Amino acid sequence: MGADHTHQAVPSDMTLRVKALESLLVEKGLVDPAALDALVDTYENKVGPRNGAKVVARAWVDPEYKARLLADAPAAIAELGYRPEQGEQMMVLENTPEVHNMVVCTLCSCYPWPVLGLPPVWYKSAPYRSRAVIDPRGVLKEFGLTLPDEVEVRVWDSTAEMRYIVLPERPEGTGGMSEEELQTLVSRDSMVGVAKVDRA
Amino acid sequence: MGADHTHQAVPSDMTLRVKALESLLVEKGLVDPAALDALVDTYENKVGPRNGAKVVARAWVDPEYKARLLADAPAAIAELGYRPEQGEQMMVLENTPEVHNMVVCTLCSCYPWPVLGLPPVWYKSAPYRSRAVIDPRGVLKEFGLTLPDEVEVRVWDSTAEMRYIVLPERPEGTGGMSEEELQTLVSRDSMVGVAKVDRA
Amino acid sequence: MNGIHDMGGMHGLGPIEVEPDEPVFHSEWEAKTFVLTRAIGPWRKWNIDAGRHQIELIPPADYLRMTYYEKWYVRLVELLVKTGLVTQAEIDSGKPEQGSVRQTPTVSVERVPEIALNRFLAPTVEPGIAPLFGVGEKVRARNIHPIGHTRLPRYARGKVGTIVIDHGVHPLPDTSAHGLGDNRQHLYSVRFPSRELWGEQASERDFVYLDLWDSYLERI
Amino acid sequence: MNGIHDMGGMHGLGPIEVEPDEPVFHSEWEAKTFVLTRAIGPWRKWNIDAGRHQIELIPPADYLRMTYYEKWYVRLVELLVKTGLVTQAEIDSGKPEQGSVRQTPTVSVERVPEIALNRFLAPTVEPGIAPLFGVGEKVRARNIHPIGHTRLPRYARGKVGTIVIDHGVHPLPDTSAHGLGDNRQHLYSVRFPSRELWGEQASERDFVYLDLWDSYLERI
Repeated sequence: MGADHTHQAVPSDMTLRVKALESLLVEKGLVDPAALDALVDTYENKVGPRNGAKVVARAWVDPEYKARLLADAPAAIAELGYRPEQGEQMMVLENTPEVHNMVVCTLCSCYPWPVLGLPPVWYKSAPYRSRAVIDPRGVLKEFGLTLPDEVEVRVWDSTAEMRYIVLPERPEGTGGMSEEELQTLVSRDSMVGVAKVDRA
Repeated sequence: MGADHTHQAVPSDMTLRVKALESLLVEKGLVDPAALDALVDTYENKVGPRNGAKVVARAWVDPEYKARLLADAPAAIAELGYRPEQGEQMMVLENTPEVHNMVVCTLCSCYPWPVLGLPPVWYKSAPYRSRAVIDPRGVLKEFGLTLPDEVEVRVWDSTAEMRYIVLPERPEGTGGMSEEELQTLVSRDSMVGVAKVDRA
Repeated sequence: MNGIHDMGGMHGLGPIEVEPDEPVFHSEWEAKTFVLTRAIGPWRKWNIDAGRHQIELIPPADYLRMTYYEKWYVRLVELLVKTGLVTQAEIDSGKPEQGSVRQTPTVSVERVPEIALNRFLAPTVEPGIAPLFGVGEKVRARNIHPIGHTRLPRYARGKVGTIVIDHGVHPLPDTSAHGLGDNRQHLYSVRFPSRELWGEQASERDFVYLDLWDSYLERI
Repeated sequence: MNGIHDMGGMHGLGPIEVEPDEPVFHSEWEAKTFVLTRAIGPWRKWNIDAGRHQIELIPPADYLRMTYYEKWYVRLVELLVKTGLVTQAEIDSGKPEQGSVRQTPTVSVERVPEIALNRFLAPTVEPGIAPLFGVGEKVRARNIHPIGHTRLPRYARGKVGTIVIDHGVHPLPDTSAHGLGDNRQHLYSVRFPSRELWGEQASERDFVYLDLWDSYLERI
């Protein structure tokens, strides 16, 4: 009986409810339907983890860019054309063989939209939010990443308007790859810090 | 949308499910139907706050009984015929003009069955369990009891097999009442510590 | 476990709703769920701590939604199956499996007065088990977060209180619930100032008393 | 508030379920709920803190049961009505009330790139506001339990950490969410050993970093 209820279906009337709300807000002149469409297009197609992957790949191939990125993430991200005014509250956390960073928001679901897009359901879910701070290594294992005991784990709980993105380690054996090839290796999960980047 | 769901109806099939379980357990010889009926009768008719009220009234009229009750509740309660083997884990907490005691079980719903019967729904509810320890005076106000600031409030969270019953203050102006009359004044809530006893 | 059941100090759970002249049971199925659980207890297939823990394992959304006796029903079914008194197939079909041997109930009508309120508690006096702390001593509740059963609420962990009563020797729920032994030890009533628990917003004349075992406490 | 949203450190909430190739939105209504909220934001009737708090006010059983965008829908409706942008009668009927004046949307297509990711945050540099603590300083997170909005999680209260970064000046959510002023003050990244937070069961090589305001901290 208990477990049956954990994944309750969304009320079938959400579609109708939201349509009704949308038409009311349009009719009252509070929102512009064309702007709504443009907003959907923005979040579906213009932001997403590909933005972050470009930042990471650049940092891998350009040590001076990496230094700027770690010192002032908003400015360095703006160099690649991503909105500087968003980045101003952003920090990049470098993973190394000695230190592994991961990001969570226990109180809600804060996430670096400009560089990663909207967060996946698991990031917003109660299981991840509750466990990342008390059992980070257990959580990482569920993502397939077992860290050696001697690695320091840093969990960043996004309690304010600071947004964190992880700069994963560049995998070995990728010396001959171009910046564009490297971009394709960088997964969303590696920039949240629940995965490493593998050589393709 | 939110609030609609707080008091969801009990699944209509609970009646059928429990009937099915009962007949299975009877058929397997694990329980005896006559014993089940006798158990229901016990909890509905033989235990309840009237037991506790008798203890309280006796303590009010008999200072020596009260002294025994506060020193060794199980033995003193047994004097009135309530099962001593239950009382052995019981303590009586005396309310005075200076000290007000109240009882909760934040982790589940522990309650002194032998003297108070089964607990009411509010005692087992999340609102009471969550708030009694962090805002006891606010909870008491919801029950209609506003305590002067200078009164010390003691909240007993029943985390183990110790069961607590409050000995409320005897109301003024009851000097001429008999022990039997006094019993009728003693409410369940006064023995949980969320009410005082009023003169009828 | 840091479950939803450990709700002392939570906000937002709504007003306290008192039902006037509330009956002991609101329906036949509530009464039956309750007494079935009581009548199965003397089979001694699980103890009080394991029973409590089983309710804590109900997923939090369900825990908050379900009524009290719905939770008891879920617990009873889960424990009957887990301990082998009943099979899942029997729960599903409502019928004993072929070849299952009919038992003799442990609780007869005659035994009802004896078992109705009896939780089969161990004696609390055991001179061989010495207390680790004394009445009047200041102690800190340990900062533990076991994934199994515990009766040390989160709101008291790391907080300092004073031992006011030694309740004698009791089984430790943390082991008892998991079949890891009674681990009997002294249990104390520990008095915590509400300001220690909740900070300056609390009245300096409020105190919370918790019953805590030796294993939950440390010297300051 | 000590609400269910403050779930860091809880057990029993189930496994982490990852959906392969998850779409940005799972349905049209999710997308619309999200962009309606974004398009209403620039009316500036509520700020980010009030928006977060409104979700925290969803009763805990519903909070756990609802999907992410169901909560956004509930929040949007509640805040539209609370701030008077829409009346409850309009929500119920789906039609503007007689005599209501038609507005001009604040967000046009042209403004979408500008507002899409903009949360209208105040500047973080304000030389007139001095930090109360310095980088490298050990601090204790205060033991507070406000019934209103706060961004100091329960699991860190009373615990000792080290300030590692001064993030400049930020509005305090505790006042900002309730229309009680920005109360701008320094925000710090504070590093807590996991053993300080969770006791000896934690790895001594694990650390949790929280962003905490001056008002959340006290000197040791």
